Amino acid sequence: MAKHYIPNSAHKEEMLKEIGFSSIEELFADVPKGFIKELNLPEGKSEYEVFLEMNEILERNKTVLEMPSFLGAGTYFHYIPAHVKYLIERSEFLTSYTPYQAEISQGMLQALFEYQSLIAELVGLPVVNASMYDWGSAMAEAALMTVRLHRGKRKKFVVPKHTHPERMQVLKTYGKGPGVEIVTVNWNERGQIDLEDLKEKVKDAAGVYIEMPNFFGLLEEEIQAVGEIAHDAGAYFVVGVDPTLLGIVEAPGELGADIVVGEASYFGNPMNFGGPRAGIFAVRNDPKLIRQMPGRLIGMTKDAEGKRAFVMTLQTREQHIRRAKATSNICSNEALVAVAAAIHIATLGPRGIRELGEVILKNTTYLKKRLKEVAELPFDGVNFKDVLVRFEKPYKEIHEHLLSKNIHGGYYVKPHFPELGEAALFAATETTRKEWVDALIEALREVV
Amino acid sequence: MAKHYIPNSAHKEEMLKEIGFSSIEELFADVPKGFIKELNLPEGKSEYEVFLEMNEILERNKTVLEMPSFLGAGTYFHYIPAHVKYLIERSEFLTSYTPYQAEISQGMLQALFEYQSLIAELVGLPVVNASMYDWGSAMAEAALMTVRLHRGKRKKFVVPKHTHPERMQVLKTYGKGPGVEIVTVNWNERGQIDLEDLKEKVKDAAGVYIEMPNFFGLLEEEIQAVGEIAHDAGAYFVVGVDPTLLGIVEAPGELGADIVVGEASYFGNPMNFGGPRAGIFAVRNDPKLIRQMPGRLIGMTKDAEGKRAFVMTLQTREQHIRRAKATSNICSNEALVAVAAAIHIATLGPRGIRELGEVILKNTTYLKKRLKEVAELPFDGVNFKDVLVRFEKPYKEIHEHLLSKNIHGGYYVKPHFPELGEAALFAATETTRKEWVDALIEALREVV
Amino acid sequence: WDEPLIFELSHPGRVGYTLPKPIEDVEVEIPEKLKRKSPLNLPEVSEPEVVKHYTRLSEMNYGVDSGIYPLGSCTMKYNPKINEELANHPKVSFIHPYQDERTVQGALKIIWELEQWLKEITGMDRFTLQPAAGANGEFTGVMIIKAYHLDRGETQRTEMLVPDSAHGTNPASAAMAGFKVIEIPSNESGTVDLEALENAVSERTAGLMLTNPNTLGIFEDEILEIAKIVHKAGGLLYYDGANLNAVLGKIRPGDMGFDIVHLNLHKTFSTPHGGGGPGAGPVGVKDFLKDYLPVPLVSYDEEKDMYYLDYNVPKSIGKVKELFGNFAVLVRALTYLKIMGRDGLKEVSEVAVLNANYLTQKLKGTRGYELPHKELRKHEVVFSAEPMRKETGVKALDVAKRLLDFGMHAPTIYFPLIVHEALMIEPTETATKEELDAYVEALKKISEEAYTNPEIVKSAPHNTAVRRVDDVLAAKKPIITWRMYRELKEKGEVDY
Amino acid sequence: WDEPLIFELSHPGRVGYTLPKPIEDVEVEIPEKLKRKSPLNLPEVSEPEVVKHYTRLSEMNYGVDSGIYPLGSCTMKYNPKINEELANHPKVSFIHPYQDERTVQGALKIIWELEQWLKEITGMDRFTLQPAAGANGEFTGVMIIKAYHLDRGETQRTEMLVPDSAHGTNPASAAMAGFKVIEIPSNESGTVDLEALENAVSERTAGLMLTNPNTLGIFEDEILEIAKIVHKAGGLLYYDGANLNAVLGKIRPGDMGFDIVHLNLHKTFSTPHGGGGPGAGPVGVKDFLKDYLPVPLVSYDEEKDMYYLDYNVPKSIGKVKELFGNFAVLVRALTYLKIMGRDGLKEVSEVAVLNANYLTQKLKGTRGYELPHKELRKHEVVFSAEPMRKETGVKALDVAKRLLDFGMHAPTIYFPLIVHEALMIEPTETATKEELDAYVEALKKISEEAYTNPEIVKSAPHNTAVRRVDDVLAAKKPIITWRMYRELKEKGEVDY
Repeated sequence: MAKHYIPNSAHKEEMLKEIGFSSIEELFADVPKGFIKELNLPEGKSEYEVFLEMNEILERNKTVLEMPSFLGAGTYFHYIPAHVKYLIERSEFLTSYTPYQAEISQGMLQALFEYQSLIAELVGLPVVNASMYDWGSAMAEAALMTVRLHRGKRKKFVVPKHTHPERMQVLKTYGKGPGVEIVTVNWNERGQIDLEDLKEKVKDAAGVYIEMPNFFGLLEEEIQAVGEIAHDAGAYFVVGVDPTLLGIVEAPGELGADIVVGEASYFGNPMNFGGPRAGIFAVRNDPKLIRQMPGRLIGMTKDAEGKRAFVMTLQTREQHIRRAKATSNICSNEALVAVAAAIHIATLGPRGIRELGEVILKNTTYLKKRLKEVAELPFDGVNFKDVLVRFEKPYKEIHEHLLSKNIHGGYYVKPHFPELGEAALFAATETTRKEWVDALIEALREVV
Repeated sequence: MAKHYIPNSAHKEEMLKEIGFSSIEELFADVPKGFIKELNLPEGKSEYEVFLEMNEILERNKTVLEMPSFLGAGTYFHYIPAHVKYLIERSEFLTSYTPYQAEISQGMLQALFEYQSLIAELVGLPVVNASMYDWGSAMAEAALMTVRLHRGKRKKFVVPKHTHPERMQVLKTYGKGPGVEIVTVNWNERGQIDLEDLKEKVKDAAGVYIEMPNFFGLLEEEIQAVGEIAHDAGAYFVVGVDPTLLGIVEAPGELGADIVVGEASYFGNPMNFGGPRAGIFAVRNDPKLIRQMPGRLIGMTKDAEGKRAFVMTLQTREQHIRRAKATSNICSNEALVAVAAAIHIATLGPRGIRELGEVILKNTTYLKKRLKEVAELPFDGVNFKDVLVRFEKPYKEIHEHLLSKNIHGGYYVKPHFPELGEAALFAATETTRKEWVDALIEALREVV
Repeated sequence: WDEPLIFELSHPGRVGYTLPKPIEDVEVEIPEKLKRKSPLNLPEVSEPEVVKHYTRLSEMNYGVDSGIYPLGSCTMKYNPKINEELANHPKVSFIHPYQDERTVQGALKIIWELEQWLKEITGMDRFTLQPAAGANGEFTGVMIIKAYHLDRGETQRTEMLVPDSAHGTNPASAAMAGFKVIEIPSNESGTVDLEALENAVSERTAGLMLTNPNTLGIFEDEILEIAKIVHKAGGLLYYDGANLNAVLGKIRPGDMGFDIVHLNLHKTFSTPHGGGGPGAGPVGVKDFLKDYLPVPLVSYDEEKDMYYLDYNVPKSIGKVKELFGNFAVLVRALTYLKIMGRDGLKEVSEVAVLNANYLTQKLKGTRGYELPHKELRKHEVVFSAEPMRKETGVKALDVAKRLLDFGMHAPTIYFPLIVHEALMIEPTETATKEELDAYVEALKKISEEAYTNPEIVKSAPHNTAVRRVDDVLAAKKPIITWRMYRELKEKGEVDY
Repeated sequence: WDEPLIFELSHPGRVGYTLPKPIEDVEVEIPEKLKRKSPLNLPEVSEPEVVKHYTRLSEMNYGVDSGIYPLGSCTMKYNPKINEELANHPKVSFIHPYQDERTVQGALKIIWELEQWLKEITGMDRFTLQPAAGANGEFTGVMIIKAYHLDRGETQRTEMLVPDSAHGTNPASAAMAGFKVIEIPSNESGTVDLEALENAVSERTAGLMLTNPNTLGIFEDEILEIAKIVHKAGGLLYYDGANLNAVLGKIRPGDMGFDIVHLNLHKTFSTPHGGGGPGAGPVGVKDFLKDYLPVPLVSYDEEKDMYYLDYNVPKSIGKVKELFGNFAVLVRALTYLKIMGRDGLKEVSEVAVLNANYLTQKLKGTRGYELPHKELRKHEVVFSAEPMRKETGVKALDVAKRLLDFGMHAPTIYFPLIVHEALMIEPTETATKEELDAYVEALKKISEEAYTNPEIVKSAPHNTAVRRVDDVLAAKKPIITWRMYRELKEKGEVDY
C-alpha cells in the first residue's frame, strides 16, 4: 500500500511507463551489484502506535515541573510565553529553508534581521550574525577569529580557568585545527579573574576571553580592566554573556568588547535537554572584523522598485562561496531558535528586560541567603542565577537525599574543579518559587 | 502599568484628551450611581504563574494514556493525526468569526463546504449543515423539525427506549418548547428495537428516531423496516449515526432516512472531557425539508467575475433574519470542530474510512470475546465499540477493583436501565491495545 | 488564489492515513442488508497534500491575528496563545467525561473555579457551564423562566418581551421555548421606551430579555426602572451577556436587577471564535432560580477536598446539551481570567469603552455617516450610512466591502434593525490607537470616494481572493455539497 | 505587503509581557561600574501586536507547506506534524541536561534508540548525535580522521581530498580542522576521475570526502575502486550524507567502503529546516574509529535496564558542541523513523529517485536547458541553462526568479560549480506528480519566454512581496541591524 507521506507511491507504474522505464530497479541500474539490500529494521508503524510508544518512553523523564530543580550551570529554566512557540510553529517559518530566494523569504529575512538588531541593542555592538550553534561554539569560533585577525602570527587565546567547562571543551576541540594555544588565568580569592595573573599571561595573545556572569555565578567586576589589559597587549577582547543579564548590567560592547558571544536561546526557547540552542556572535562595526566573522548575515537593502527589502549579505565570507578559505564551515545555523529569541525579546521590551534581570537577581539573592543557612559559600559577590556552595559531606549523599524528597539539587562542580571541594552550583531564575527554595533548605537541613 | 493584551492602556490620557474627555469615569457618566464597584477577585497574575497553577490543577486528571480505559457510551478515544490539530490551530482559522464577509473568508467557507460535502458522502444525504452543538442537540432539533413539518398538527416523536440517555435528556428539554410528546418503543430480547411495539406507537407520529449503533453497541438490523413503518404512518424518519461506522455499514440516507443526525467530532477532535463536539445534521434534497432545517449552510456560487466562490446561504431560515420565526435559535455553532472532522475524514479517504470501521469492529469483537469469558452478555448481535455486559456482583465492587489495578472499567448502565441488572458498557476502538484488554480480563477474573 | 476542492485533488491510490492493525484479524459478518453498498466518494490524498490544501485555505481567511476585526456585538478581541496551549494539554484532550470523579478532579476543579469567577463578575449566585453557545445559553435561560412560572402555577405567563434592538437570537430562543415574543420599541435615545414597556407588561409577562449596554452601545440608564416594571408585573429580567465587555469588572448585571444572565466566553473571555464556534454560553441565576439549572452542576466537598458532579437540582430543566459543556473552551476562559484578574478585567472594559468613543468622536461628522441617538457609547457604536445611500447610492454593504480592500475587516452591518444602513463598530480593548486611526481614515476615504467615484465603492472589493460574491445566486441555485455540485455539473447547469 | 520593523511599531508605555514578582523584594547592589547606563533601544509593543507582526511576516515566507520546494542537495521533504507534537511535549521541553540520569531515562533512550536506527541504515558501528548541523558533523568527522592519523604517528597526513563537485562545507570543514584541501576533478560522466585520484593520493593523504550519489545526482559507480585507492594510500573515506535520501533503506555507505558518515536529520529524516536551522548532523564511524568520537556517548546497561552517559571514549576528540546535541531535533527524527520503518524508508528513496528521473525525462530536450553528464540520476538532477544564457542572455538566476512568479520555489542555482548556469533540482519523494508536471510546464514556459520576451524573465519576479532584491547594494552598504540603519538614516545615507 502507498505510504501516507509519499503521494507518488500510488503512481509508480504509471510514471515509470511515461518515462520509458520498466521498473524501479532500472533506476538503480548504475549501482554495483550486491550493494542493494534489505535492512534489518522494524516495519513501519501507525502514527498512533508511535505516539503511544514515544509517550511511554517520555514518561521516563521527570520534568522540572514535576520536581523542583536547582540546576543551572549554563542551562536555565526560563518561562517562555506561549505565543512564541505558537508563532515559530507556523509552517511558513518552520518548514522553510535558508532564505536563498529573498523575494519569497522576506518574512524569515526580516525576522532574522530583527533578531540581529535586538541582540545588537542588548550587547551594545552593531554587527550581529544570524546565529551560531551555541555559546560554546560561538566562543570557539571567536577564538579562531582572533587568531585569523592576527594572520596566524599570534595563536594564544587567554581564558579564565573558571570558564564554563562545557564551553572550554568545545574551545579545545576547535582550537586543534589551527593549533590555538589555550592559556588559562586563575581566579582570585573572591572567585573573580586574577588580574595580575592575566597580565603575566596576556603577552602575544590573539584574544582574551571572559564571561559575565562567570561559572561561579558571579558578576566579574573588572571586565573593563580585562579589556584594557587585552587591548594594551594587542589582543582582541572577547566577552561571553548571558543576555538575560543585560537589562541591569552594562552592555559588553560598552565595556570594551571587540567580540561578544553568548547564548540566545535563554530567550524564547525551552531547555529541551540542552538543545537546540543558538550562539550569539557580535562584533564592532569594523570592516576588518566583519570580514573575518563567521556565519550568516542578513542585510537591509532595496528591491528593483526602491522598496525596502532584506537579503543574505556579505556571503563571500561563507563556505558555499569561499570554500576552503571561508571564515567558518557553518552552513545550517539555528535560525528558528534565533527567531524565537527575537520574539521573546520584543515581547519583553526595555522594561521587561530590565524587570527580568531584576527578578532573577532578587531570586538568586534569596536562594543565596537561604543556602548560607546550611552551607558555606566559597566566594562572595553579586550572584546572577548560579550560586556556588560547598558542603562538608560528599555531595553525592546530599544529592540522593534531595532526590528522595523529590527535589533536584545543583550541579556537582568537583569533577571539573576538585580544588573547590564538595562544591555544587545551585541556580535560581524568575521561575523559581519561594516554596521550592524553602523545601530545598528544609531538606538540606536534614542532611548536611 | 499597562496590560500586555491591551495596547492602548498606555495611551489613555492622550486619547481621552484628543476626544475632549477628562477621565475614564466620564465615559461611564451615564451609569447610575452606585453601580460601579470593585469586584472581589484575585489580582492578575503572570502567565508563568497561571501556567504553573493550571498545570497543578490538571495534574489531578488521569488520562486514558496513563490508565487504560474501557469507557465509551457516546464518547470514544480515537486517535487524531497530529496534522489535524496543527492545521485548525492556524490563527487564520482559529481566530476568525462566522464568515459574514465572504470575500475575505473563502478559506473557512470552503473548508466548511468541504465538511458538508464529506459528511454528505458518508451519510448518503446531499444537504448537510455546517454543524450543530452535538449529536444530542441535533437529534432534539430534528424532533422539533418534524413537528414543524407537520405544522404542529402532529407532536409525537417516537424513539427507542434504548436511545442514549444523554441525548434523551436533551430531547426532553428541547421538546418542552413546542410541547413535543416523546413516546418510547421497547427493545426486544435481542436488544433491538421491537417492531411490533413500534407499529403500535407510530400512529400520528411526526417523526421516528433510531440510532446506529444503538445504546447497547449493537447494529440495529431493521433500520430499513423502521423507516418504512415511519413513512407508512406519515412520519419522518430520523437516523442518528456514529459516522465512524459508515465505511462498513450502509449510509442511512440509502436506508430511507429523511434526516440524519450524529456526532462529527469523533473525527478530528479529542475527547476533551466531552466537549466541544459537533452535531451532524443532514436532510434529503427537498425544498420543504431544507426550508425547515436549523443551522448554517455554506453554498457554492460565483463572484462578480464568474469565479467559483463560497458564501453562507439560505439564511432566511436563521435567527438573525427571521428572529422569532427562525427554524432554530442557533447562531454560534461548532465550525472549527467541523473543520477538524473534515480534515480527518479527508485524510482517511474511502480506504481509511473502511479500514477504520473494520479495525474498530474487529477490536470490539475481540473485547467481546474476552468479556464473555468472565461475564454474561445480555444481548447477542454485531457490536461496534460498545459491548453490554452483566455481572453478578454489584458493578461498584468490580469498578473499584479495576481502578486499583489502574484500569478504568466501563460505563455503569443501571442508573438508566435498572431492568438490565448490574450491567455496564465496555468499549473498544482502533486505539484499544491487546495488552489492555488482556489486563482487563485478568483483573476481572480476580473479582467476578 | 484559487484552491481546488479537496475532492478535486483526489488521485486513486493515494493514502493520507495510517491505522494500527486490529488486535485479531477475524472476519466479522455484518448483516447483508446493513453492509455498505453505496460508493464512498471521498478524496484520496496524501498527508502532505492535506496539509498544503488546508494551509492554503487558511491563508485565504482573515482572523483576529490578521488585523483589526471590529464586528459589532461580536467582541473580536485578541485570543491569548497561552489559552490554546493549556486547552491542548494532554490532561485536557485525553480524559473521558464518564471517568470516575476521583480521576478527573482537575477537570471538575476547572469548572468549579470558573463558576466562582463568573459569579463574582456578574453578581449571580450559581452558574451552569453546560450551554455550548450564546443562543444555547439563552434557551437555557428562558427555559428556566418557563419552569419557574410553571412551578408557581402561573401557566398564563406566555409572553416574552424583547426590545426591537435585540439580537435575533433573543426572540428566536424565546420562541423555541414556546413563548410568544412581544417587541418593545426603543425611544429616541436608543434605549427601552419605558412607557411602551409599561403598556406591554401584564400577568402574561414571563420576562424581559435585555442587553446592557444595548446593541447600539448605549447604556440603558433607566435599568432600575425597567427592572422595577418587569418585576412588579411578575416577570423575570434576563441579561444577554453579548455586550458584557463594556462593563466587565466594573458593573454587574446582578446589581442592576437581572435575575438570569448568559455570557459568551468566546466574546468577553477571549476564547477564539473558530470561524463560528465552538463557543460557550454559561448561564448564571440568582439564588431563587438555582434549583432550575440544568444537571449536573459541579459542587465542592470542602471536607474531602473533592469536586463532584451534583445532580441534586430538584427542579432542573434537564439538559440543554450533552455532558458538561464545551470543556476545552472553559479551560481557555479560566486561564484568561486568572491572568487578567480584578485589575485586568476592569482595564478591559475601560479601554474597550475608550476605544469605541475615540473612534466615535474621530469619525463623527464625516459626510455620509450619521450618528443617531446619544453620543456617549460604551463598547461599540452604530453609525448610519443612510445619508450616503440617499445622496450617492452607496450602501452600508458597499462601505463594508470597500473596507476589505484596505485590508481591514468590515463592521457588522444592517444591525440593529432600528438603524437604517447600520454600521456597527466594536473595536474592543485589544485594538491599537494606530488601528483605530487607520480605520477612521479608511471610512473617511470611502466617504470621499462615495461622493466622487461611487462606482469604485459599489463594485468593491477589488483586492481580495475573490470579487464580490453572488449570494443571490447561491440562494437561487443551492449547492450545499460536492454531491449536489456533481449532479448539477453533469446536467450542465453550472459553469463554476 | 509591507510590514514595518518591530522597532517601528514601538510606542512608549506599551507592554507585551508579564513576569512573576520576585520572591523577596530586596535591593541588590550592582557595582557601579557594571550598572547598565547605555540605553536599551528595544521596541515597546503589546502581545497582540507581536502576534500580528510575526504572523504577517510568516505570511511573507514560503515553506514546504506552501508548495513544491525542489532545492537541490537540500532534500526539502514534507515535515510530518506528529514530529512537532512530540518534540513540543512537556517531557521534552522541561528537562535539564544535567539532571540525574535516573530522571531522564526517556531522553537517553531516545538518543540510544536513534543511534541504533542510524547504525543499521548506514552500516556504521557507533554514532555521536552531538553535532548541531551537517557542517558541524563534517568537522567532527575530519577531526576524527586527524586524531586517528596522529594517534598512529602519521603526522604527515595533512591533505584532505575533495571532489570539485563537493559541497562548500567539505573543503571548509577540512580547512577548519587544519587540513590542506586537494581538489579532485570530475570526469565527463560527472563522477570522480580515477586517474586524477590515483595521482592525488600519497602518504600525505588523510582522507577523501565524498557524497554518493554526488551533487549532480549521479551514483559514483566506481565507488569500490575509489575506496580501494584511498585506503591503499592509507587514507580514510568520509561520506557526506547530504544525499542519503537517494539510497535510504537500500544501500549503505558502510557497505561501500566508507569509514565515517555524517547525516543531516533535517534533510533525510524529515525534521524541518526552520529557515536555516536547527538541524542535526550525527556522525557514524566504523568500529576502529569509535574511540575517537566526541564525549559523551549514550550507552545501555542491559542488566539494570538503564541508559547512561558514557564518557569512556579514550581517544575522544572532545566536544564539538555543548551538551548532547539538538535533542528536540532528535525526537523528531526518531518519530519519523518509527513511522516509516524498513518498508517506508525504502519507499522514500525509490520514489525520490523516480520523481527526479521523471522530471529529468520530462524536461530534457527543452530549448535552452542542457542535461550534461549521464541521464540516469538518483534523487536530483542538474540542468545547465548555459545555452539559454548564450542565446538569450537569460541566466539561471533569472530562471529561478521567474519561477517564483509561478508560485514555486526555485531550484538551487550555480551549484555544483562544475556545471555552468546550473539548475539543481531535487523534488524529493513528497512531491506529487501534478507538482512535477507543473514544474516542468513552468520551466518550459520560461524557456519560451526567454526566446520570445526575455525581458520578462530578466526582470522577474513580478508577483512577489518585493521585486528583485538588490544584493549588490546590500554588500556595498552593509546594514546588519536597526542600530546601523538608524545611524545611516540620521546621516541621510539611506532612502529605504
